[in-house]
Amino acid sequence: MSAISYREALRLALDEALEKDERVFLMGEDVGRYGGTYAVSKGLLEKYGSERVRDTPLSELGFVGAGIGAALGGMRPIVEVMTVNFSLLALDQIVNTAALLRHMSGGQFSVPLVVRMATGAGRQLAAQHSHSLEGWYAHIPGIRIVAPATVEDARGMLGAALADPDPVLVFEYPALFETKGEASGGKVDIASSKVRREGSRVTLVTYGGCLPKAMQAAEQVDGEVIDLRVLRPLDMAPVVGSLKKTRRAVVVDEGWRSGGLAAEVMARIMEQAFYELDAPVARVCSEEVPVPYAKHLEEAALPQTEKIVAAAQGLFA
Amino acid sequence: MSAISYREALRLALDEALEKDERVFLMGEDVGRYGGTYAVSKGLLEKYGSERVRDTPLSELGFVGAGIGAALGGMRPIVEVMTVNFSLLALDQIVNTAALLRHMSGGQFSVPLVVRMATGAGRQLAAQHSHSLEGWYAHIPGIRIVAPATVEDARGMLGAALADPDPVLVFEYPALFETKGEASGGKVDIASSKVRREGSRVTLVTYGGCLPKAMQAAEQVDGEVIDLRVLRPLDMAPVVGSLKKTRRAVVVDEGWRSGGLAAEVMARIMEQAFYELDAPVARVCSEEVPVPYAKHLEEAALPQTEKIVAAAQGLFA
Amino acid sequence: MKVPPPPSGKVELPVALSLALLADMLRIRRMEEKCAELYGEGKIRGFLHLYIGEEAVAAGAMRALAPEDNIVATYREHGHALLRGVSMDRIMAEMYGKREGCSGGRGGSMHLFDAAARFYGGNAIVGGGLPLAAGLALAAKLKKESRITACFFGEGAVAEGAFHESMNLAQLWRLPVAYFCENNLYAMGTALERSESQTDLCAKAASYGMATLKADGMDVAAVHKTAQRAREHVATKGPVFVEFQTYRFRAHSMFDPELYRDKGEVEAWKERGPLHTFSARLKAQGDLTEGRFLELDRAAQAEVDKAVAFAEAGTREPAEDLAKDVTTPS
Amino acid sequence: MKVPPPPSGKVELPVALSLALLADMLRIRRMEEKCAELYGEGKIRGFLHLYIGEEAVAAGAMRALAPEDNIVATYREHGHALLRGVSMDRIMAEMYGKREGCSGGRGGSMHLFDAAARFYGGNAIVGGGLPLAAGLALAAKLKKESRITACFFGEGAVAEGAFHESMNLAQLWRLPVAYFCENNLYAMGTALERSESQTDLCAKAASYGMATLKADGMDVAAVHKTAQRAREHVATKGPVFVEFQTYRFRAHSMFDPELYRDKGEVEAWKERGPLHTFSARLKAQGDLTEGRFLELDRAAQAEVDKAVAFAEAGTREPAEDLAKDVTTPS
Ligand SMILES: Cc1ncc(C[n+]2csc(CCOP(=O)(O)OP(=O)(O)O)c2C)c(N)n1
Ligand SMILES: Cc1ncc(C[n+]2csc(CCOP(=O)(O)OP(=O)(O)O)c2C)c(N)n1
Ligand SMILES: [Mg+2]
Ligand SMILES: [Mg+2]
Repeated sequence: MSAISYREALRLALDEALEKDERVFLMGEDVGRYGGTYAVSKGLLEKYGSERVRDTPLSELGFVGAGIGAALGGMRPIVEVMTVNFSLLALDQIVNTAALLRHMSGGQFSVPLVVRMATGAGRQLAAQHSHSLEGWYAHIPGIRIVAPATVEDARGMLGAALADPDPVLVFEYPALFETKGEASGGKVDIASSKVRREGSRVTLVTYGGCLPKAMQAAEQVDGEVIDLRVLRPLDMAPVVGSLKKTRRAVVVDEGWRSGGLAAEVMARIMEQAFYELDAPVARVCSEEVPVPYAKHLEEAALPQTEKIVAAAQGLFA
Repeated sequence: MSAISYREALRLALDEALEKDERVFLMGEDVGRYGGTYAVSKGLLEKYGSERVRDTPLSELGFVGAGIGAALGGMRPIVEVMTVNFSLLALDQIVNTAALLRHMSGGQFSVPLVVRMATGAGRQLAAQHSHSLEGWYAHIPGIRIVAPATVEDARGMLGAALADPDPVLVFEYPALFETKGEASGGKVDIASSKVRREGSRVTLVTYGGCLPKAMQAAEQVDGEVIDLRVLRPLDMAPVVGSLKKTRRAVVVDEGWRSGGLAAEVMARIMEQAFYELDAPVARVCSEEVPVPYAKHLEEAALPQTEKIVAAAQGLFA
Repeated sequence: MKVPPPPSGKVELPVALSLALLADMLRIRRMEEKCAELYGEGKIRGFLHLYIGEEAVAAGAMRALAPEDNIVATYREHGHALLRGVSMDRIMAEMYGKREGCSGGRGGSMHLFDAAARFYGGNAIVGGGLPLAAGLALAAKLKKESRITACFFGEGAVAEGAFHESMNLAQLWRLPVAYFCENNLYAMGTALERSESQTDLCAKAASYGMATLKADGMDVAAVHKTAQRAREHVATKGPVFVEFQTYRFRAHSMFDPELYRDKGEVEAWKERGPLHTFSARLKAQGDLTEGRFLELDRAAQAEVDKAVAFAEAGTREPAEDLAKDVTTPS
Repeated sequence: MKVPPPPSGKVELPVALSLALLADMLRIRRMEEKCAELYGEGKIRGFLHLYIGEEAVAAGAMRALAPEDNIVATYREHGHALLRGVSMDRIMAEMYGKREGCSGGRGGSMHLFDAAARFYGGNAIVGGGLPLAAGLALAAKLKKESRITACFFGEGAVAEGAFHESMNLAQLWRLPVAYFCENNLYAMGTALERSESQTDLCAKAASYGMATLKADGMDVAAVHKTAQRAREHVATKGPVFVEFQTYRFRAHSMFDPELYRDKGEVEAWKERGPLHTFSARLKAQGDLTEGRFLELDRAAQAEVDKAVAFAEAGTREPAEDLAKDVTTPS
């Protein structure tokens, strides 16, 4: 098995999904002729044709809604919303239809829809193209939120998402697209958090694009790193388990600090592991500013390895 | 000074705002001829005419965006999005334009926009009409979020919002519309949390439609009740102050549990008052289900006085 | 706005069909009159949007559709659900919030659903059903199924971005979907001419290159024929937009003080009422006797009584099962 | 798609104006060529969307507008900002992320702003500027100001709900807004005919009852005259939609491998290039000499050199000031 990139893993996953199940099709802006904004779907149009790799007009609300309808109609659509920034235009369909439909109908209609989107900052794309809102989506009952941070997950989570009878939102991290790693091609679950590095002094809880930063920080502080992987429903067991050992934690999250996913992790720790704590849990999040263009300002706005190290060390002060 | 209803207070505030400043106008679906979905703007069309009390088509994205433009153009628009449920259609304009514009333009353009919307469940309106998403909005830098829970605030917060040079979202609670109280007509701030009831055993932190429930619970548990009032930026000082005395807290929030505003309050307490706590902070939120229609199920889904009492008592178990 | 003259002239339909359409309209009318009453008694709660006055649209359209077709509707969908074959018992139980309801009591008036009838709701977001319908049609097309999708919605939805995006997708991809616009002239209190710069809705639809049809929505025979043509067009050629011109006789919902229109207008439209004008025409041409009418009416009334009894006898889902059906059990 | 013949024939404009328009286009061209180079060197980062090939639209339109008018643009707005009077120095400094930039280095290429020029950005959400423009126009109307609002956007935005809602509001309320659609045939890699069921954009706009105009966007004289008519219409009668038919010569952004169109098509459109065809026509009619052209070009080049120097010499905002301007200081 040789190393491939996160981007290649995503493409492989799409290719396999289209290959395996006739009901699967991919639709979104520029997934076809353009080859995908991030070149993730490059070559798939040629292989599967324009019915199954379907370019859409700029109509996020419309084609996400159409994806829901197609799922209800027996297909297994993978809808790509280019980035989370534009998904705000489709939010009504995601929240008010996809997420609610099964419950509202008394369990009659499941929506086996997969929505993929890129998320995160770090490439100087400025305020309107740098949101990290996956934590926001994690507030909504009825949908599952996954955040592949490794090449293995980038390859495996799509298949698992397609097997889920309910809507799954897959957040992909352009910041990780060049990362290389092994992708076994085996099944991965979309239910559990995972320890990515063992350590004994402090638990670093993170997900997505911040994972490499947390891993680096862990080297310096003997950290145990937990990759949440699935943001809804949250699997806190490894976090609580780790806290029994470390008694201290830092939550690292690229969302804005107030009301980000980190807050939920802290609330759960409060509820489930309060008596394990030797110090209050700290968080390293994005500063509460729209992400600025200038490189040094963007860096200052986002979580960084040094900030994580400092926060971890602060727990011992 | 005689008691008026929360609804009357809202109307009075609109009337005064339109009276006082020519730049102010109200626009939204059915604010005019219909008299407002909740009869809040009844009579204002007749008094101020259809230019200043402007009915809009069903175009949430369009007219919220137009409100932003009108604010930039020197007006002081009050845009009514009938309910938070429909605001999802306008979210892109609120987040990607209103909230970001000032920062993105290097401080050149402030957006003095007020957006009002009704929020909350409790009237058997079922899944698509019962969201409580104000906590969600509180995640976004660049906007202020206010949640009047008293008649005084219902009257006073609009004026304060209009005086703010930046976008303010005002969440109104139909569950409170019949509440009676005094409205002095004096200025109220939109910066601080307030103690609504003193108590010594436990701090109950809440806002909006849950305030009466928390007040009732407080009677039974000797609770100190703090009304957050302003959900962004959060004023934690009274909470931390109260915790010094009570050493225990319950956060009550009608948003869904995971990732709701309650989580943020818990995270802040973790950060700012960890060493004051004699027990982990508890929360009483909505269950993680789309709000069902049937009355008994809806009641089971929402925070209730008994649940608050039980949670408070649980802190001493 | 000038109110057109009442529908008149010979009804060119087989007698059995005419009587069936009349019975359909009566069933909706009697059911909804009862709902209004029950609302007054507090047995039904939440929002309740009555279709009274507009029955000809659902009646005429539904009988033009095939059993395999998909239906998407709005919060004003009691009539559509009923005529699509959701039993009145289950509709009424739903409004009571009982587990025997067609959505298990979770949906209420605005969210009637039925998988067996391919009835996809019951959507309380104006315009929310339009993209969904496009997607259902896309699935049918991809699966080479012969079903079409019929999407009912009010003229208020035409101002929504969802309308625009859906019309374009439907026509661009030649999806087998019929957009049935129930133009009752008002969206809550907002008259069409105060919400659309172009009030000719067919002209709007035609700007997407879509085929359009128009019919008097108070004339069940006209609706039926037009819906048949629409279905034929969709099944063979591509999407279609149909404007049914109708009027609601009641308030928007049970909370509406109706400040925005005057009684005279409502009375004038009542002259065009689908039930009495159609009955009168059938009688005039000898297809209906007063006795037969009363029989149909009694049958409808009996069905209502039975439905109420069913709903009253229904059971409450235990609160412990609250979280059921948020996601699909594995 | 057939490429029309290059713009030709007599330029019916005062010589001074013609030369000014030429100079405007040259300034954009030289500035953007430099930007591409600087991007290669890593001095400019993020997304960079070049306007090269489309300069005639901004040039012709901007000189038809009045100083009091409002401008709303997209992420492909360097040219619009420059010709609206934002100095090249401040534009270049912005792309460098310097505090001397026209958005203080916070916005970058996609978010140029200038209050003094009433230049309202710089919006990277496709269609996002359209409602904003309607609102600016509404404010002007309510305040009885004579200014109009000009909103530039690409044809890709036409599929967005925001387009639909804005067109309807603008026409319904008779707002003083000009919607200037820059139809360059592609939205990233998506050709117009694969995104719109109706590719005649004026027909779409007309379905709102809005007045429409169309011009060859590669002919700066035609653009200018059309924009003048448009402004006149807006100022006196109401909103207008104008389609400028143009083409981008470069990739969508610096990341685009251009798989979706072939070189031949691009080359054919380059024959229609706004700079050389306009220069040639002016020369043919004796309004321009090669010497004068070179002079203008050198001036543009000198402006670019100066702007780069300015940007290079610019300063970095201290990271401690990160949170500045999230809200308005009181
Ligand atoms: C997106 C959205 N905005 C606002 C509302 C509130 N609302 C409910 S029904 C309605 C009027 C809809 O009118 P129309 O589409 O003509 O249908 P009708 O009620 O006349 O059948 C409004 C504004 C809503 N449900 N959804
Ligand atoms: C709402 C939204 N969806 C998607 C994108 C990504 N995107 C940026 S530019 C673009 C194409 C826009 O094409 P067009 O409107 O024709 O303008 P052009 O780039 O051709 O000038 C796309 C899809 C975006 N910025 N905003
Ligand atoms: Mg209507
Ligand atoms: Mg384009």
